[in-house]
Amino acid sequence: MNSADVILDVKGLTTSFQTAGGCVKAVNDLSFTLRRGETLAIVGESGCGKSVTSFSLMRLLSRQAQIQGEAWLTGRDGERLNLLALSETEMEQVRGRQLGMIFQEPMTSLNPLQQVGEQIAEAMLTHKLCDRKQARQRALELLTLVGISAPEIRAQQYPHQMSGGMRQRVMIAIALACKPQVLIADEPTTALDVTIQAQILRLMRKLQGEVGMGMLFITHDMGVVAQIADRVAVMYGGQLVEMADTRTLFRRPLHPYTQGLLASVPRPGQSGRLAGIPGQVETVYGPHLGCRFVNRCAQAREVCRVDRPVLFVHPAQQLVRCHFAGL
Amino acid sequence: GEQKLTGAFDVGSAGNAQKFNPLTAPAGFSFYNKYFGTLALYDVGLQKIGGDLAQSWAYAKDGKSLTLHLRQDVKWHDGKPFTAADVKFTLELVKNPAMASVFSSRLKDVSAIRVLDAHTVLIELAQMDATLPDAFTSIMMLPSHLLSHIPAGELRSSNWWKAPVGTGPFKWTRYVPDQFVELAANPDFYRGKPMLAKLVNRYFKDASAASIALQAGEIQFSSMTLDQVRENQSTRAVDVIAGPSHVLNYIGFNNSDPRFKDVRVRQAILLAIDRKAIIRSIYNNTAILGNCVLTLPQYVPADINPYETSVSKARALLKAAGWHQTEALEMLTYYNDQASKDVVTVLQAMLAQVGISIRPRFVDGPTFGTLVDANKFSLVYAGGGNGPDPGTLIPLMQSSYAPPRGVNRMRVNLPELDQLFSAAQQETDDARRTALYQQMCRLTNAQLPWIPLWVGERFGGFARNVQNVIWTPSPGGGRYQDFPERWSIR
Amino acid sequence: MHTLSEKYSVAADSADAILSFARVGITFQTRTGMFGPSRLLRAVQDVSFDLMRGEVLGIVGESGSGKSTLARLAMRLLQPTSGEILYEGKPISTYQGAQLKQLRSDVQMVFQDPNASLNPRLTIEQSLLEPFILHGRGDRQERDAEIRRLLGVVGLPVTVLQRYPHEMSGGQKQRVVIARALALKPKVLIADEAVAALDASVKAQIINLLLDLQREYQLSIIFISHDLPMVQAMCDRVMVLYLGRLMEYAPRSVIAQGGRHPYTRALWRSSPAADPDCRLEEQEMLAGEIPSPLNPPDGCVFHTRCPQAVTRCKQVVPALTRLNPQHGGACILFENPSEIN
Amino acid sequence: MLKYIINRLLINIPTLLAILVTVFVLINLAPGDPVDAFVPPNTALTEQQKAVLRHELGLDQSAPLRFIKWVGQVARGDLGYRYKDGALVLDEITSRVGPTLLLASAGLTVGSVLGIMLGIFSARRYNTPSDHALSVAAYLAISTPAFLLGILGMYLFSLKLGWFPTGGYSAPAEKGLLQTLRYLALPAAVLSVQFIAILMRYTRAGLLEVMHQDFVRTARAKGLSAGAVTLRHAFPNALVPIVTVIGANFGALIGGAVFVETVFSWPGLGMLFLDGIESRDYPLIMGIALFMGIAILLVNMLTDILYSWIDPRIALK
Amino acid sequence: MSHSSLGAAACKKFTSSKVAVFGLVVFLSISLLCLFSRQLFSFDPNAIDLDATLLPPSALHWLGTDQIGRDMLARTFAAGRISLLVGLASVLLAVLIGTVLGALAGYFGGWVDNLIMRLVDMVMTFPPIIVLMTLAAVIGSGTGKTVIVIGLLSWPLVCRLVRARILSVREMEFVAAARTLGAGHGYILFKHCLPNTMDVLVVFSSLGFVSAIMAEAGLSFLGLGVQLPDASWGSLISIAREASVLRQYPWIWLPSGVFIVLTALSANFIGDGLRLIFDPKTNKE
Ligand SMILES: Nc1ncnc2c1ncn2[C@@H]1O[C@H](COP(=O)(O)OP(=O)(O)OP(=O)(O)O)[C@@H](O)[C@H]1O
Ligand SMILES: Nc1ncnc2c1ncn2[C@@H]1O[C@H](COP(=O)(O)OP(=O)(O)OP(=O)(O)O)[C@@H](O)[C@H]1O
Ligand SMILES: [Mg+2]
Ligand SMILES: [Mg+2]
Repeated sequence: MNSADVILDVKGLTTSFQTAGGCVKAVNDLSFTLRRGETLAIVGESGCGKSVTSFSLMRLLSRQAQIQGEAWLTGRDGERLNLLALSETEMEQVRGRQLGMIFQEPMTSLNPLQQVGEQIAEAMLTHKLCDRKQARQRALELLTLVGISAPEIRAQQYPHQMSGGMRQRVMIAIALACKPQVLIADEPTTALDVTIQAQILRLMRKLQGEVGMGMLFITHDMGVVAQIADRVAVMYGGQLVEMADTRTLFRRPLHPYTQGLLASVPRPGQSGRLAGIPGQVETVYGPHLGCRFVNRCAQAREVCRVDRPVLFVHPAQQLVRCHFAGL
Repeated sequence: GEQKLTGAFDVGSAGNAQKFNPLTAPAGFSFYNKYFGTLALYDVGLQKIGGDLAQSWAYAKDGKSLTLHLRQDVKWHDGKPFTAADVKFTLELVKNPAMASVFSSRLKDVSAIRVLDAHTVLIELAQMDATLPDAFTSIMMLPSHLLSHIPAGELRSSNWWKAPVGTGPFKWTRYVPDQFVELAANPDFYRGKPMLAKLVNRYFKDASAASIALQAGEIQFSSMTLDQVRENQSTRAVDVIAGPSHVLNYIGFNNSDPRFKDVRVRQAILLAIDRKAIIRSIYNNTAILGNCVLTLPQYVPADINPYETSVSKARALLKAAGWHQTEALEMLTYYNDQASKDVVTVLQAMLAQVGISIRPRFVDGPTFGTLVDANKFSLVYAGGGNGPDPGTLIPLMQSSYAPPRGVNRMRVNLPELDQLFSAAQQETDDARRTALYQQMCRLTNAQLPWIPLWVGERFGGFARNVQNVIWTPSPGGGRYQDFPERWSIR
Repeated sequence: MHTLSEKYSVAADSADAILSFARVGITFQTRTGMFGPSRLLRAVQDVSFDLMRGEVLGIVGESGSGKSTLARLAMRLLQPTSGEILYEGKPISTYQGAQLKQLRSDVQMVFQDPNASLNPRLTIEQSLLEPFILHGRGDRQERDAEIRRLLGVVGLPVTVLQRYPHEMSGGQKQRVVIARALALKPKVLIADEAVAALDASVKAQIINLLLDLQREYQLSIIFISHDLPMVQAMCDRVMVLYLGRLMEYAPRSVIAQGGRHPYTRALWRSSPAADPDCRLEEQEMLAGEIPSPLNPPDGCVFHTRCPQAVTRCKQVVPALTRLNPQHGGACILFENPSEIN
Repeated sequence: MLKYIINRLLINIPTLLAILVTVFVLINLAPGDPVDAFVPPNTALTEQQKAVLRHELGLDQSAPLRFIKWVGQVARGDLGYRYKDGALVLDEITSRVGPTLLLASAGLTVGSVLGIMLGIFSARRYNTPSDHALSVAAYLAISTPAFLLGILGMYLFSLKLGWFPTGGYSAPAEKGLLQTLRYLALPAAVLSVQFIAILMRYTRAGLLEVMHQDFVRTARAKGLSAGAVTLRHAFPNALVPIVTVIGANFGALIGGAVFVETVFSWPGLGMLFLDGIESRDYPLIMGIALFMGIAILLVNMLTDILYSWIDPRIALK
Repeated sequence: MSHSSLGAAACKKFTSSKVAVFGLVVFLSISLLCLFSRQLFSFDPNAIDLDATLLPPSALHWLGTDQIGRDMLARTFAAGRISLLVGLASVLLAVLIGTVLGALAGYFGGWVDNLIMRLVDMVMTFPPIIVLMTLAAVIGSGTGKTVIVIGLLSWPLVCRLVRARILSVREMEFVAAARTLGAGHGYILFKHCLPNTMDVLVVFSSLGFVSAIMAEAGLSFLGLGVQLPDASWGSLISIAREASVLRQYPWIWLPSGVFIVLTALSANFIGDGLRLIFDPKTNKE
């Protein structure tokens, strides 16, 4: 791995919340790196901490969240910034410009009182990338790029006048407006139909090529993962359970969860019931013994209940957290 | 530079900007007479009436006429001479029902006005009226040559009053509604050119604001409340002039109400009230106790009942009168100042001690008038002008003036009192009139048609740099010789 | 049962239809700026179909093609500007009182965005209790038990009950919304992208659950999704919408083979396969942009992007043609069945 | 839009009429007769004089007739004469409109700007000492009656410092704008103090309400500074109640800020109105009620239009 | 999980805010002191003593005496009873009317909205003085009537505030979701729309509380409001109109002013605490 190429280096990220029911450790000791121009897909069980990871990196969590660890971002001019240690004003410089984010909730994430064109242009104006007129122009271009027709009209519409997929695309346009170094995309295409999705994926890849944008791509769609990701990280219960390059992961998933995940994807022509992973999803509350996945794992044995598995490095840089993966 | 004196000559609810018709206005005379003139004037002590536009007057032997001799050197502000025609015009205007002048009742015995020559007027009377000179101190003379062509009904609220022409020491220059009236010296004034170049009357709705303006030197005069006087005692920012108001505060009751028919009830009420304590603690000793409806010392005989406070006597009297009360009596008042509120509260407490429970009700003037005229009241706490001429009381106490005919709102109906009033009115001899009024005092002291309490003092404050100012605090009384042409600022 | 929509129905036999759309259309007025001109946006135009008892009907289509609008129309959240929607043979606009209440428990919907459809001020428990309270079902214990059962079914721990929506992940919220929609044991479930935010394994679980309900209780489902493989896997029939218009309806078998309508085919081509070795190529994707619904093209709305478009497509709006009782569409290719293939 | 405005204006006509009828009924029910009000309680007028006055004022006619006559007169653009001095009611009102609007808009502008700024400040410092201090200050301000505030201001700025006159008004045309401002300063300040407090509370609450919404997070993710996020995103979403409060107060102030006007001898409509009531001057009261009615209806209409301008989800119907 | 534990959770949330608890404590203590003032203080609040007027605070009269020698401590707290009653009750009334009408108008729109808003227009336009004067004459005096009059005059603002808020809330998706669950209009209004108006209602209530107290003082002249010899905080403050009282005898009016500020402030803090219960996102920050 060429370390000079590393654009985002996350070490031991741990995020916990204080809630009525106690302390929730949503992300637990997560480490990964992201290279220039690379797409790292994060997949995993719903609620395993993917979004919290991205909010932690963006430092957008409310003050009741506690974040630990380090996250080094290589800035545009090569400087290295620890995102988790920056002051709020420094962070403002980073957000949007160096580190963009697409949010999961398209309906509520747009300002209901501002025309969407304005909202896109604002991103560029904030970082003084161009003047107002140019920003407007760029906003129209971006809308076209994300596949919204009649951008002149749409730019003047308000979020409530758009369909879910359109709002999602507006979000994407906002995040892409400043061509950030690193883009965190939290399920950016869930609300999109396949043709637009394909178009958006293509657009993202193009930008990656242009500006060497690194991308953390959070999704549940294994098809999308296969399409866009260079590497895949699989999370379960706040932890990284497997990480490998895309081809390896699809060919030879090591962790039983990954295996189950891939098996759950319906194949063309398949009909009726889907495979799925049986068993009750685990709560992420509190400390735990043993493996997180133990309750749903078909291969679980006694040791899995009592002994916490560690990340195990396989050949070909495949990481896996399972007692039996090496066997 | 030119001397300019600004004052708040009318403050508070009495401040009636815009209503400049002196024949219909209820207040503001002490300013009107800076640009209008009257036939007669009181001296500063409000004891004796002297001449002003009329140099002298004389009643005929039979008392059926009065001859006025006018000054000859008087000119209207437009340069035209002031003559007997103007007097005739003005007095007829007052009598004209269409004018609805508040003074019309004062001239009710005047049957005709004749111009004898340019400066002599003969007033024919249906019967002798000794209070006419007092009325002449209030009626401002108006220029016949400018107004006679306007019908009285129209004249009453004509715009002319907002640019009037008078005979006074100052001329009207301008008026800004609700703000001020500005007068300029009248160089042709018959007593000489005023020292001040300008005299301004500023209108304040709020007495405290006027007081602060006075302290700040924005104005040089303002009438003051007891409270402001008290406050001034600590700062001594201005010179305070104090004097009797000639307004008797009384507890009025509905004389037609059978509950008050028994004089012992009335006496008990008066006995229950510790007036001295009230005067001491609420009025800071600035009020004069009254035991009858008249308070000028010369009219008060020494032998009247002083009604020294005695709760036990009051209780006994009530008991004797068979007083029994079922519900609280409403006590109406149109006063709204803090001192009056305190007074009413104290009255309430004191009357409660003898078993008379009252419920105060504060209303505004029109409401008061409507309620009382409609006979929907039992008690009032009010004030009535009782001087300087006791004739002022006639419309308030003579039985023929009971509503709806007039403002004898308490429905006083004492034939002896009526007789005394008319006797005094027809009596030209001062000593005999005084005796009649003393008689009246005795009568009202015994009968208590009103329950007299006290006559308060009023106050005015002058900036320390004004000179030669003569002012008496009695707005309810007549006009007096204040010689405004001599006022000046140091 | 005789339905109004029979004439236009996409189903062969509408006798057993539970929910029918008869030439439904809706137009929105959109304004640009305070004083801007107001424009008409035809979000749904002339859509007819029948949902059979116990059927899973898939609706796919481009973003903005009116899928959610259709769902909202079915839920009586929007009034159609034309046409009629019938539930159990009776126009839903005429439901009132107790009947309406029944309708509200019979037909349930899972909204596209779970975040927006949960009241942020209510805990998950309060949100889940709502259907029971509203329909006066069960006593406190029964409700509690039922809520716990539902949570188990959608794979959530009971600990989430005390949480607020903002303390949950997207997928968790989505499952809460599904649980809420199932609480009343509806007869019709309209699932608008109901499983989009779930990971594949949970998604499979939920879909299996729905299929079980369908089988056991004759639950009818309208399943709105972008995921063609998924739709094809679980739906009996599929409707394809484009710009608010019906393009094709077909049984699973036809869809599984890629469908007949050029648009359906294009959708298939763009569907990413879960295989990193067969990435989508440029030429496989649909060319051009989706036209604005504010300003739809004349003729066939798809002609601007259709690889098979001919001149006539620009002029004539293709009629809805029925190839066979189960299959039909609006395309000139369908008008002359022999030309197909 | 235009249609809405026209519709709304048309609806306002019967509303206005209803308002006027009610006011008319109320003043006629109120105790106190204009003729009684004409003279002080102890001044004698004979019944004959009163009858003359009543006739002259038209008070001998029945109330409904008087109302109808008044409406007819108004339709011809004539608001009648004041009972008291025969001045044209229209003139009286128009002469006060300037000062009234000047005072109201000065007070409201200063108040809105400062109130909103402080509200934003205290929302951003939610639950800190400075937030609490501002809360205390706000309640102190609204608990202090206008007269007290006015007198205190006068003591300080007129008496002690001598910066501003104690009261009065000077038209700009008369002694220049600067002089007008000197007269305006104190009353406007007193008026705005309470308004600052009120708006500050509403702004703060509104902001707290929206600060945690998802779109605020989006704005932050764009890299907007905390201030810009608040101003450009949170604030507009909190604006509806603020506009409502400003609108309601402006509406009320068009009828005059009675207390402030009284303390500072400001020749506004409020004082005129009070005078009208004290003297039961029906034409004047009705004239001002008409003016206030129109003004408040228009302000309310404007507020409603503003709502839909602020929040496009709110449709004008 | 059960309702009682929900209540307990709300309680916990409330108590987690120090200011809210502080507000509650202050408010309750002032209310209790006022309520039991007659039992607690040896002086009768209305007993006059013309030989002990305007005494400054001393060991005997902790807050001094007024112009007619009444003990200001007893009087201030006795006044508080009336002011608290008038303040709370009239705000409650205004909030009740305003919220109900505003909610109806905002939620249903159409002619309902039109009708209610025209009513609002009307009430906003009525010059309060005239209404008060006439009402006072027609309905007579009394604390209850004062409350009604103040309440009836101040609801339009609440109505507009609530309506405006509900106009946007009703467009939210969770409202649509509730409707599909079979929620009737009433349920949606109460459960989903009205909680969103809490913030403005809290502000209105605490501000309205003060204005009601001050308005009450102004009304006593019209025969409404507190009648002599009783006092209210507003009427005690109004005595400061007298320049000498204002500057030389602050013990007459200042305590009432302080108590008004304190109660309003604590009411506001309580409101803030309530808001915490209603708004999960502002938890403990
Ligand atoms: N503010 C919060 N307070 C408490 N717990 C939280 C909070 N935000 C998130 N969580 C919890 O943290 C865990 C991780 O949530 P996160 O949103 O990161 O999941 P996710 O991986 O993005 O899931 P999905 O794919 O469903 O969106 C979840 O269990 C969630 O309930
Ligand atoms: N309230 C509205 N006002 C104006 N236009 C609207 C409104 N609601 C929806 N639309 C328009 O109607 C069309 C269809 O929207 P709809 O939400 O039904 O799309 P969809 O098929 O659900 O898309 P997606 O898959 O992106 O959610 C879109 O063009 C949208 O802009
Ligand atoms: Mg997520
Ligand atoms: Mg949709």
